[in-house]
Amino acid sequence: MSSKKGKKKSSDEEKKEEFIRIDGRKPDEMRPYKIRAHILRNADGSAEIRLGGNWIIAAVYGPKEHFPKFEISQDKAILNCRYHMTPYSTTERKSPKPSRREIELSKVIKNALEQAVVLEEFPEMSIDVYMEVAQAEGSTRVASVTAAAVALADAGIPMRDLVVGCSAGKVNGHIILDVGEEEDKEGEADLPIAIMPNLRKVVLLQMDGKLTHEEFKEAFDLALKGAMELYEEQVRALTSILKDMEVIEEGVKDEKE
Amino acid sequence: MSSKKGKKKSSDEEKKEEFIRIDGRKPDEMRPYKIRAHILRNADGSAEIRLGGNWIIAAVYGPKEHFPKFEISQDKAILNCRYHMTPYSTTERKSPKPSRREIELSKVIKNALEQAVVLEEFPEMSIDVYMEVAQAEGSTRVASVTAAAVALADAGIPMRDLVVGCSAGKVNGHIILDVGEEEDKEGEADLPIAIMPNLRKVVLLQMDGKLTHEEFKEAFDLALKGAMELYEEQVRALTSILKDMEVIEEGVKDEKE
Amino acid sequence: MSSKKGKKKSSDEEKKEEFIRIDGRKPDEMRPYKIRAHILRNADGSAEIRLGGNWIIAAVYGPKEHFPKFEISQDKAILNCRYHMTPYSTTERKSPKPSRREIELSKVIKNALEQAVVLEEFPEMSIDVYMEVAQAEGSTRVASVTAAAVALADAGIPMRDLVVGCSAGKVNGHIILDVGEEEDKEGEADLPIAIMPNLRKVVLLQMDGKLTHEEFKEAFDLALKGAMELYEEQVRALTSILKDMEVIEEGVKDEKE
Amino acid sequence: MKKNNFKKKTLKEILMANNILKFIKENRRLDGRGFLDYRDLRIETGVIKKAYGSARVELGDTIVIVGVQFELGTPFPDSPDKGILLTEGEVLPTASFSAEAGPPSEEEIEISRVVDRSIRESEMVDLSKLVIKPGESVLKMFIDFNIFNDDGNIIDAAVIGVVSALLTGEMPDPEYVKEHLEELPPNNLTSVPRIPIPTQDFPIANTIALIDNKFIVDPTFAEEMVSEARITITHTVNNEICAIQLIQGGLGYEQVFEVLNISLDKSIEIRNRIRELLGLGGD
Amino acid sequence: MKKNNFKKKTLKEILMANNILKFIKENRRLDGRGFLDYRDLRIETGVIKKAYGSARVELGDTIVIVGVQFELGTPFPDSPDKGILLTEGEVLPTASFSAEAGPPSEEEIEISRVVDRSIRESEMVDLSKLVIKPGESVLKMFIDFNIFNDDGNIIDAAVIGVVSALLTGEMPDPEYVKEHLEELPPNNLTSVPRIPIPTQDFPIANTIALIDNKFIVDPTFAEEMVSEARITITHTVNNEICAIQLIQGGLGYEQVFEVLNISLDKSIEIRNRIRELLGLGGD
Amino acid sequence: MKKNNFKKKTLKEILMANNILKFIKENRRLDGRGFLDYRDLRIETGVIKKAYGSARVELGDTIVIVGVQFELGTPFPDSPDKGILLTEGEVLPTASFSAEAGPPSEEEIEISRVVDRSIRESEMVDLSKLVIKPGESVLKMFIDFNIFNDDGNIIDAAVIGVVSALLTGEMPDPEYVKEHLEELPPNNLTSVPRIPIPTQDFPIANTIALIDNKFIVDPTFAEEMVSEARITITHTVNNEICAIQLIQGGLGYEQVFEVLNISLDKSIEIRNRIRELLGLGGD
Repeated sequence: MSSKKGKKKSSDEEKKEEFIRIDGRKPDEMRPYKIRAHILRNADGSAEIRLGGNWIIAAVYGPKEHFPKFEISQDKAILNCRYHMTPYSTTERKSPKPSRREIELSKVIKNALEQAVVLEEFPEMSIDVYMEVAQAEGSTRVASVTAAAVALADAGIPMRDLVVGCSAGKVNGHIILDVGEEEDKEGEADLPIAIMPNLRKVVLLQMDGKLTHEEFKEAFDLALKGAMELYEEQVRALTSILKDMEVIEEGVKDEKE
Repeated sequence: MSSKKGKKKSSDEEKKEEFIRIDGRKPDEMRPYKIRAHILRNADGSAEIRLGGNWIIAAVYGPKEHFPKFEISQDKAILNCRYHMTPYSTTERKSPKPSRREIELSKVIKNALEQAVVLEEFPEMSIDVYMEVAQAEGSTRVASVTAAAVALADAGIPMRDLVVGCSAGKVNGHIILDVGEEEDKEGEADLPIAIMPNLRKVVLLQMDGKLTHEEFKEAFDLALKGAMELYEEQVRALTSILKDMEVIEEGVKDEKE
Repeated sequence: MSSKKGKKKSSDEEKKEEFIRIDGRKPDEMRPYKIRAHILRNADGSAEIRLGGNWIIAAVYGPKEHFPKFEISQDKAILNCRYHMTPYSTTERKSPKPSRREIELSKVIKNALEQAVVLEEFPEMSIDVYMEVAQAEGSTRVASVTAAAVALADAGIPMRDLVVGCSAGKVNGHIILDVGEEEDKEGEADLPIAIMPNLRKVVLLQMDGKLTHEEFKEAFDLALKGAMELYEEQVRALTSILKDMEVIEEGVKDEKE
Repeated sequence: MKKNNFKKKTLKEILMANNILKFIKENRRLDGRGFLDYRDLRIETGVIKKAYGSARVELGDTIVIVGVQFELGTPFPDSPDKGILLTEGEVLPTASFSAEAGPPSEEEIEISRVVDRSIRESEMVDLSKLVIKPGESVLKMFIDFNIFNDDGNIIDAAVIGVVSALLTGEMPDPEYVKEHLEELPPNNLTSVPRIPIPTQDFPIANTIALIDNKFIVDPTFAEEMVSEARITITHTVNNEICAIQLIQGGLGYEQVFEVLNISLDKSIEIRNRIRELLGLGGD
Repeated sequence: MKKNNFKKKTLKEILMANNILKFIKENRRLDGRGFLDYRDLRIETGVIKKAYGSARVELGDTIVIVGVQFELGTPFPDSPDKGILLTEGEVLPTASFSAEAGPPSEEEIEISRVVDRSIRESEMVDLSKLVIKPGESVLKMFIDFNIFNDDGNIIDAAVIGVVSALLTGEMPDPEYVKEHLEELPPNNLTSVPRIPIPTQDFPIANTIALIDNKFIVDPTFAEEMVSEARITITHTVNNEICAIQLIQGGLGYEQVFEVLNISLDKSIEIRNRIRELLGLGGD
Repeated sequence: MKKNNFKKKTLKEILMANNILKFIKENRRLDGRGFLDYRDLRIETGVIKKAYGSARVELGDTIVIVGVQFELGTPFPDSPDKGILLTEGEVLPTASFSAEAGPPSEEEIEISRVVDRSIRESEMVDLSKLVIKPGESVLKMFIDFNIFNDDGNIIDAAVIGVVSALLTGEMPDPEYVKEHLEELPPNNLTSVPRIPIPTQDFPIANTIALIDNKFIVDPTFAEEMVSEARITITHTVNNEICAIQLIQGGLGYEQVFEVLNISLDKSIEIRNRIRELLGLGGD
C-alpha cells in the first residue's frame, strides 16, 4: 500500500500546489495545533487540545468503583465516554442537553478508546472520560479523541497504544487534510479517522459525503499522515509533563500539608 | 339476561338490516381478521393480528429474573405491558415517545392479562408483553390484547383462560360491532371490552360517548358475540402452531447446531 | 445591635406612618394569617398556612426506611423537601412539572429545616417534607417553611427549635414587612428569611433587588419581628392540636375498629 | 416503585385489610356504612381566588382541590368552532405514604383520563361557546385537580370537584374578547368581564368495588387495597352512561349490569346531594 | 443496561458463540452460508396503507418495517430551497431479549444516524423537488423504521427497507399544494393528489464483521456477539462511497481497503437483488 | 447520587478536612492564606472567538469559562421595552470527582440562579438598550458559564467571569438590526456590526464560609466540605446589596451583619483587582 500511496501522492501533489484553501492552507496542511497535558487539578488525568479554532478539554476520573453494582462487568472495567459541546462553542447557542449527534460521537469515541485501554486490569471498576468542546471549528471528534487519549495516559491508566485522530475531506474536487468548519459545511466529503499509531489500527472511521474509492485512498492516507503528525505532539505533551510531574507532585504536597 | 337479549336482538335486527355502515358492513359484522402465532424468532412467544386495517404484532419475553431486585414481588411474577404505536401507524406521524393515551391503554391491558396469567407460578420473576401497532384503524386496544394473549400462550406461559377483545359502538343511532376508525371519530359511542371466554369474565371494559342502559346492553352483547368469534380464530392460530411446533423446533436445532 | 435597631426604628416609624401600602397595610403590618396543624389524615404530620392570599399545605412522611439502599446516610436521616406550586396557584396556569425556581426553593428550604431537625436520631432513614402551594400571593417560600416546621412537629419528629419565616422588602423607598405579590413585582427589594426563634439563628436568607446596608438592617429587623409574630401562631396551632390529639386518636380508633 | 413507610402504616394497613374482609363477610363495613352508602360529602367552592372556578371537596377523608383557568388558544384543525378543554390531575405526594413526587404514574394518568372523559363525553361544557374567532382564536380551558389526601375513591371525588367548580365558576366573556382583541395585553385576560361557564350537563362518576363478591360503593383506601375488582361509571343528567372504566380485576357478565344499575341510582343521589350543597335548584 | 433473560437465551447464545468461533476457524458458518453470502431477502412494499411509502423487509430472521410520511414544514434557514428529510429508527422491545422499551439507547441512535446518512449523503431523494414556496413552505418527509426481530445486520436491512419504500412510494404533489394552499385543511394533505417520490440514487449499505481475522458479510445476532470488528459502508448507484461507520472494534490499515472492496461488490449484488424483488428494470 | 472515587480522593479529602479544621483552630489556613484573603485571580477575556463576549477565570484552581451570545427574540409581555437576559451554568463532569454528567442537580440550579440574580438585580446590563422594536423584537442575551475545575467558591469565580465577559464583550447593533431587519438572513446576526455591551453596574459576589465559628472568604473545595455555614452576598458598584443567598447552614443574627461587612470590603477589593487585570480605568 505504501508504494501505491507514494505514487499517488506525488501526482496529487502537483494539483494540490495550485489549490489554496479558504483559510489559506495548502491541501495537505494541518491547522496550527497544541496539546497540553495535566491542566486540571482535580481530574486523575487531563489534557487540552487546540487545533485551529477548536479548543477541547478532556478529563479522566478512575479507575474507581462502579455504581450501581448490577451493571458491573466481571472481567474488565467499564469505560464511560462523554463528548459534549458547551453552549458557546458554536455560533448559534447550543442547548447544554446532549443532542443525538453528541450521543453518537460519544459512542464511536468510546469504541476507539476501548481498543487502547487495558480494561482487563480493572475488573468491576469504571473509568470516566469527559471531553468538553469549549470552541468548535470543524473536526472536533478527532481532536476530542486525541485529547482524551492524552488525558488517559496522564491518569496513568495502562494503554496498549495512544489513540490519535485526524480528518481528511474533499472540497471543490480536492482532497484536503484536517477539515475546517467551513470546509465541512461546503465540502463534498468528510472523513474523520482515529488510529493506534504503533499498532497500525484504525479505531474510529466515519465518512460523510461522496468519495470514489480512489479518492478515499488518497484521503485516508492524508488523514493517516496528519494523525502521525499529531501523535508527535501527543508524545511531546506527555513527555514535558512527565518531566514536570515529580516537581508538581512535590509542590502539591508542600502546599497542602 | 340471555332471554332478554334474544328478544332485543330480534327486534333490533330489523333495524340493522337497513343500516349499511361506512365501509359497507352490516351492523353486526366484523371486519376481516386473521391471527398468526409464533411469528418472531427471538421472542419467547409472539403473535400478529390483522383486523380490517389494523396490524398489531405482540411479543412476550419471560418469565425471567426481575431487575432491579428491590422491585421484586415475593409471591408472584410482575407482568409488564407496553401498548405502543409506531410513527407510521397513523395518518399524521406519531412521535415514538409513549403518549398519555398509550400509557393508559398499557395499564388497562395489563390488568386484563393479569386476570388470566397464572403469575403465582413465577415468584420473583417478570414477564414482558409488548404490543406494537404497525397500522391503526380503530379498536386497536382490543385487537392488541387479543394478540398478546396468543403470544402468551405461544410462550407456553400457564393461563387460566385466553383473553379476547372486541368493540361495539353507536353510529348514527345504530349499535354496531367492531368499531372502525371513521366510526370511532364520527360515532356516538365506543365500547371496547375484553373477556376470558371460558370463565365468562369481563377483564377490560371502557366506554366513551353516550349510551342509554338499553343501548349499552345491546352493544355489550354484540361485543361479546364478536369476542367469541375472535376467540375461535385465536384457538385456530394456536392449534395450527402447536401442530407445526415440533417440526419447527427440530428445524431450529438442525439449522443451529 | 438591639440598641441601634431601637433608635433606627423610632425614626423610621414616623416615615412609615405616612406610607399606606397597595393593600392598605401599614409598612410594618403583616397580612392576616392562620396556621392549622394536623389537617391531613394520612400524613405522619401536616399543617396548613394562610397568609393573606397564600394557602399552603405541608405534609411529612417518615422517618422511614430509605430507598434505594446505596443512597443511605450512615449517621443521620436524609431530609427530602419539595416545594411545589399547583397549576391553579398562579394567575397564569403553571405547568405541574417543577420549575428551576421550585427546585432552588426546595433546596434552600431543605437547608433551613435540616438545621432544626435532629437527623442524627434516625440513621439510614429518610424524612419527606412536601409543601404544596394551593394559592400564591407573594412570600410563599417563607410561608411554606413555616408550615413545614409545624408539620414536622406534628409528626412528632424531634427538633432543636421550630423554624419560622417571614419576608421584608422595599417598595417606593419604604421598608415594608411581609411582601405581597404586587409589592414583590413592583418593589425594589425582597428579603425572605427564616429563623430558629429560640436559638436565634437565621437558616434561610435570600435577597433580590437593591438595598443599602442601612436599609438591609431595617428590613432584616422587620422580618425578624414578623417571624416572631408568626412563631406565636405556630405555637398556638401546635398547642391546640396537642390538646385535641388524644381525643382525635381515640376517635380514630373508635371509628376504625 | 412504591415507597415503604417503615413506621407503622404498612402494618396498620395490612391489619386493616384483614379486618375489612372479615367485616364484609359479615355484611358490615369497618366504618359502619352500608354497602351502598357514600361517606360524608363536603364541598366548598371559590376557594382559589386566582382561578375562574374552584372547589375543595372532602369525601370522607379524601381531599381534592380543583381549579379552572382560561387562556387564549388556537382551535384544533379538526374542530375550528370549538374551544379547548384540558383536564389533568395529580395525586400529590402529601396524599398517602404510597404517593410519589415526580412524573405522573400510570395510575395517575388513568385517573386523569377517566375524569377528563367523564366531563368531555358528557359534553358538560358547551365548547362552542368558547369560540372567539372560528378557526383562529378560542378560549382554552384548563381543569386541574389535585388529591391532597387519598382515602380512596379519588375519581368520584375529583368529578364532584370538577362539576362543582364548573357550575359555580366563571369565564372571560368571549364576545368582549372578540371586540377588544387588539387592545388586550398579550395573553392576559384579567381585565375581561366574566360570564358563567356555559354548562349543559351534570355528570356524576360512581366507583364500585367488589370485595368477597359483594359490591360496595365509595371504597376507602383500605377497601381498595383488598378489592377484587373496581369499576367507575359516569352518568349524564339524562341517565345515559358517558364513561366506563374497569380499573382493576374482572367482572362476570351479569355483574356488569349489576354495577350499572347501582351506579345509576348512586349518580342521581350524589347529583342531588351536590345540588343541595351548592344551593342550586333541583331539576 | 441490558435485561438478562433467565430462561435459556443467554446460555444458548453463549453456546452458539462458541460454535460460531469454532465454525469460522474451520472456514464455515453456522447456518451453512459462505463468508460473503447474504441471507435470504424478502421485500414487501406498500404494507402500511396509511403511509405514503412503506416496506417490510426480512433479511434472514431480521425483520424491519419502514414507513414514509409527509407534512408541511418550514425549510431550514440555511437551505430555503430544499425540503426536509428526517430518518429515525428504533429497535422495538419485541426484537430480542436485550432490546428495551424506553428512550433510544446510544446504539439505536447510532443505527438511526447511519441509516439517515446513507440516504441523505447519497442524495437519493431530490429534496429540491419538495419545495412548495422557497424559504417558506416545503414538504417535510419522515422516514421511520422499526426493527421487529433482530437477528443481526439491522443497518443493511433498514437501508434496504428505506430504499424499497422510497422507490415504490408516493408523495403529495407540491405543485398542487402550492396552487391550493389556501383551500387545504390545516396540516392535512390527504386530499392532495400524489406523485412518485423523486429519487435520483439507490444507496446500499453493507455491514462486514471480522471474526477470527476473517471477514464475513451480513452477520447474524450471534455473529455480532463474537465479532472483533464491524463496519458499515454505503455505496451510491455510481459506486461512490457515501457513508462509512466503524461500529465496533478496530481494523488494520490494509483491512480498511479489503472491506471497501468487499462492500462494493456486495452493494452491486444487493442492489440488483432489490431491483428484481421490486420488479424494477435493471440499469 | 454522588459518584465515589475509589482511588484516593475521598480519603485524601477526609484527611484534608481534618487538617483544615486543625489549621483553622490555630487561626491558619492550609494554603497559607489569611482568613480574609482571596486566592490568586487570573482573567483572560475574548477566549471564545465565536462568542460576543467571553472570559476564562482562574481563582486558585477553580476554572470557569463564560460565553455571551445573542439571538433575536420576542420580549416578555410584561416588559415589552426590555431585552431578554438568560444566565445558565453547569458544573462540568471534568470539574471534580463528585460532579456528574446529566441534568443539572439542585446545587447547580442554585448556583446558576444566584449568578443570574447577581447580574440581573444589579441591572448591570441596560436591557432597555437591547430593544429592536418594542413589544415585538429584542435581543436575547445568553450568558453561559461552565466550571471546568472546581476547587471551591464557584459563584464568586463565575460572577467574575460574567462581568469580565460583559465589560469586554460586544453585541449586535440594535439600530442596525432595526434598519436592516428585512434583509438579514433569518436568525443570523453574524453580519451585523457590533457595539459594546451597554453596562451600567459592576456587581461582585463574595462567598464567606463559617468554620469553627470563624469567617473565611473564598473557600476551597475542601474548606466547603467542612464549613458550618456558607453565604454569598453580591454588592453593586455603589455598595448596595443586590443579592444574598444563604447556601448552607445557619448564622446568628449578629453574624449576618458581620458577613455583610466583610463582603462589602471584599467586593471593593475584587472589583479593583478585576479593573486592573482587564486594564480598565478605576472609578
